[in-house]
Amino acid sequence: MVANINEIQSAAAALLNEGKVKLVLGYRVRGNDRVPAFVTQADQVGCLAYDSACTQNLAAYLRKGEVRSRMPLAVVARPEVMRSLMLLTAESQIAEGQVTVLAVDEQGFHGVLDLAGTAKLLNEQYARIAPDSSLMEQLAKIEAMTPQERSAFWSEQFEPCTRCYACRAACPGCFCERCIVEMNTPQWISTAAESHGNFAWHMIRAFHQAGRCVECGACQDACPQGIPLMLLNHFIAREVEREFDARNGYDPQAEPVIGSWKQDDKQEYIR
Amino acid sequence: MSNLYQPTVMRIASARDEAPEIRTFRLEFTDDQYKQDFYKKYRVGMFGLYGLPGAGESTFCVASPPTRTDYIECTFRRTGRVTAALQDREAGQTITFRGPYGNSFPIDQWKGRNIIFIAGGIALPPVRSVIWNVLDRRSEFGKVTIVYGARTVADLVYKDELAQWEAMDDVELITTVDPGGETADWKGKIGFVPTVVKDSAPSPEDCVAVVCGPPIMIKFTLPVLTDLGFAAGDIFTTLENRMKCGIGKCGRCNVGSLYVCKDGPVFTVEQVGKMPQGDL
Amino acid sequence: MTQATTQTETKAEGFEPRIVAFVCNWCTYAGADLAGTSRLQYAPHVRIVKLPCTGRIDPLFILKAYEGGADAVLVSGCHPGDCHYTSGNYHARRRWTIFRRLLSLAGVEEGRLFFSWVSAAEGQKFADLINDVTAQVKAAGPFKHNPARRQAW
Amino acid sequence: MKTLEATKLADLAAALTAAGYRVIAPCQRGDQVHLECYQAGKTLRADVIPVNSAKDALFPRSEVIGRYRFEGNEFETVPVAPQAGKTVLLAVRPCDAAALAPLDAVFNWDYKDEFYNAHRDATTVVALACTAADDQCFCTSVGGSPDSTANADAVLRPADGGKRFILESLTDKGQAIAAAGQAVLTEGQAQADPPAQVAPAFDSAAVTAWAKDGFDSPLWKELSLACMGCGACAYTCPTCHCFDIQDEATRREGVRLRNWDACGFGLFTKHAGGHNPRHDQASRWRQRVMHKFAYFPERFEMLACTGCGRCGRLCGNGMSIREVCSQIEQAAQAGVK
Repeated sequence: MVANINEIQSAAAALLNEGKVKLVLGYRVRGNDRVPAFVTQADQVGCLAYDSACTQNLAAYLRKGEVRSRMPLAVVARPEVMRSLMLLTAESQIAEGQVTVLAVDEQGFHGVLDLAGTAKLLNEQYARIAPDSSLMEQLAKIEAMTPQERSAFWSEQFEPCTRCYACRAACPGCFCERCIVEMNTPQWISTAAESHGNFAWHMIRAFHQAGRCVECGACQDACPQGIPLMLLNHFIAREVEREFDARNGYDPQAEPVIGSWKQDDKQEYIR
Repeated sequence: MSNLYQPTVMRIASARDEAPEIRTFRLEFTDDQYKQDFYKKYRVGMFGLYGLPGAGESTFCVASPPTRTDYIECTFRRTGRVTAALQDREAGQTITFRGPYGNSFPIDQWKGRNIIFIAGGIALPPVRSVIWNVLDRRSEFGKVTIVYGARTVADLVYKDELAQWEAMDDVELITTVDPGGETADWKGKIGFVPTVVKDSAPSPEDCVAVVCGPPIMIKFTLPVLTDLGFAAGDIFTTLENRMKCGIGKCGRCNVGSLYVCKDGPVFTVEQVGKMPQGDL
Repeated sequence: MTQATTQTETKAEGFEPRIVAFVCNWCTYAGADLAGTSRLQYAPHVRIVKLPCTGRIDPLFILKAYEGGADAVLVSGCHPGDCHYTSGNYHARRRWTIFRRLLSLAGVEEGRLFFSWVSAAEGQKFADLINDVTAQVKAAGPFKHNPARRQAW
Repeated sequence: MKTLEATKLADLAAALTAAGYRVIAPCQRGDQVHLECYQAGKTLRADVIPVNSAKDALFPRSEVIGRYRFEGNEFETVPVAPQAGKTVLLAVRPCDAAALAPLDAVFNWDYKDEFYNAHRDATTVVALACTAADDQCFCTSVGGSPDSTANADAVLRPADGGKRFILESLTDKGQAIAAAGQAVLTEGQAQADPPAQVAPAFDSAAVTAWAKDGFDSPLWKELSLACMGCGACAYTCPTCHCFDIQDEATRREGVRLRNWDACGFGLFTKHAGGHNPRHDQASRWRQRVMHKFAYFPERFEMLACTGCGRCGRLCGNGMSIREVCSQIEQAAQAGVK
């Protein structure tokens, strides 16, 4: 548990007492697990906890009707979650005044911020979040494979997918009212848990993360089948930065990466 | 044991447009065995799954009565992938069918009693099969009253049959359209179905009511019938839950412990009242 | 020499590739038309799917082509600045840039996915492009490791 | 008595494979253990409860239930028969075996489902008695036990401190397994290890009783707040059996598929016309719990939960049946409606 957990609790209590928020979204301890906590009364703040095991991205709740109806609310947010909030602001899913941030990281609590303040903190303190080095190593290994090997590698990874869409449900960036996989006139992506449907689903899910993924890891944690989604996500984020010099979730006014353009975007591969 | 999901192939004998986006198919069996099995089981109120390979299956009632044994009919609105694909089929082409499934209106128990049919919009088809079944056995029943309403004159379905019922001496037909939905030559009533039922004040004396329509119509018609003195056990309706299998497996139509596809779709208002209302 | 040998080995006898081309109506399709009316010879392996604009070419279309067994996909539209709808091709270019990299990671290598700008005046460029793409795909052989391919039901 | 050295579980799988069985067993996959088809070289893990349940073998996540061909505007339907090969569920937990009862019930209560029954008839269940349980296990709260042999054709009981298993055949199908695996089994004596201690987590009768009048309880909103509406719990649940039917076709031919579906999905009950009876996650979560503890028992006189604990183990948001039922029991005791 972070050392100044009391400060998170008292900040949450103050927000609730002053009527600034109707709900505090945070974490609580349950056995060996950390699970989301929905605190609506100042006298319940004692359950709020935070440590490095709190990996869920609570920003994903902001598209749930039952949670949105309790805005304004406060979210206990580590840097990745703050980035999700910036992204949701840029994508017009939330606005200043609806969400207050209780900023945390592994060192502890860093104060109560509005969305503008969160943007400032992110860019000053967390401008560079180093990606997991083992992820980069694995990716390098895959990229060194032949196309045949890469194809076989991913077929094996996608094989156990049951299409429960837990990856989508856990992701704050997946805020579409109706997902492309549920569009049926025509049915673009097979809903059957078979090789071609699974491949199409994972390609399109990853592609739709271009400009959105903040690499919080919630999708991979949520996947019951252990599919290494973060390899795809990290790859996409890396390419987006390399090609368009864009890093997702740092600018609440950013234009969407896919959906905007520059005249001098690279095109060396186009004949 | 055989494949329950294997449909039979039906030929479209004729197709006609009833109203904007609403179409009726008259279907002939291409498999005699299936036809025989169908008529052994079929009673009014039952439904089937109509489909087109490549598009899927949709659930609608069988809109023709079991007293018509040369064909079955279905009437449906274009709302999604399957209904659109089905509506694009023409006479002479084929579609698939599985059924009949579900329970039925207990019309044998209604012998000698008066019956009032109340329907709104696209919900006339499930009622129509009962109406024709009753009319085909006219002498067994008492007074027959039909109240049918739609938003506009154009939205009324089975216009020819409305004229036939109108012309029958032993049937009282009341048609109505919502205010603003009338045309210059409209001769029926203008007003919402619940109001029209209230104004016509049918007697609950030895009478059963069959009510089918959009939820909003049902919601406002039931209190009218109750006020008139109809018992909840004498008012029948059908539930139109979403279904996939039609045979009590897929779990989609569950309301409480009921499978609407097996225990329904026909329920009395008394039965509906005991269901968890939030799941309807 | 080694590379040449491998290519001959993987290349099926009498292999006629199936190539799906998604093109825009205003430039590349007109360019293809010009190639035709100018009686330019080009390989017959390309099945053209015409769309109003490259902006309409969803990555799903590309996946669908591979799903159906395409050996390669070609996507082509108006040169930058020439889009009939002002910016459709700029939008498309961003998508392609990412999506082709993703497909490459998944096992769809460069020689299975081609992009080009062909204007209405470039009948010759279109013919050359098709000939070159066809030759490359022929040399590469059937797309046996196509990860998107629909398996038999 | 027939015994099997603990290290020889994979050898038994190999022997059964050689005898023509499709062997579904707990296999190591990355850092997880999945129930999947055994192949030479795979590591078997009897010490971990697999991520997925045994239902996959009887009710596959996608199954062809219809076929057709197109000729211009016309089509022709093609009969399909279930593709059910001789299968053994090797070393599945008693909670997975117990789940066959509710599956049998729903797939046979009225119409008999040919596909499920074909798989069921072709399947032999070799259960593995549990000698250890984790904090999510709750079989004893829903009428099961860690050494239950319900629905099993044979049972492997860990013995001599985990050094070997005792194989007990309970049916003819189970005898056939013992015969097919004869080469790797030995005849001898062994002392069965005591079954796992699974402390009761809640009283399911109290939950069922509360649920009878609990439909309109405001508690559901609170209990379901953390649910994000994915289908992971339903898809790994050994008893969840809801499905969807979808067509997949090219211009020439196609199939009708039965795919898993889940009541937790927003589109599950949504009508084509737009009306959705279960319009929020609270009503969908309520359906999940009520179906298992109220509706299913009312209809089939058994619970649709076997206490495997998978939902609690995998849900990062803590939406576990175990915890929710405990909360319901507490509410019932406190007189909360």
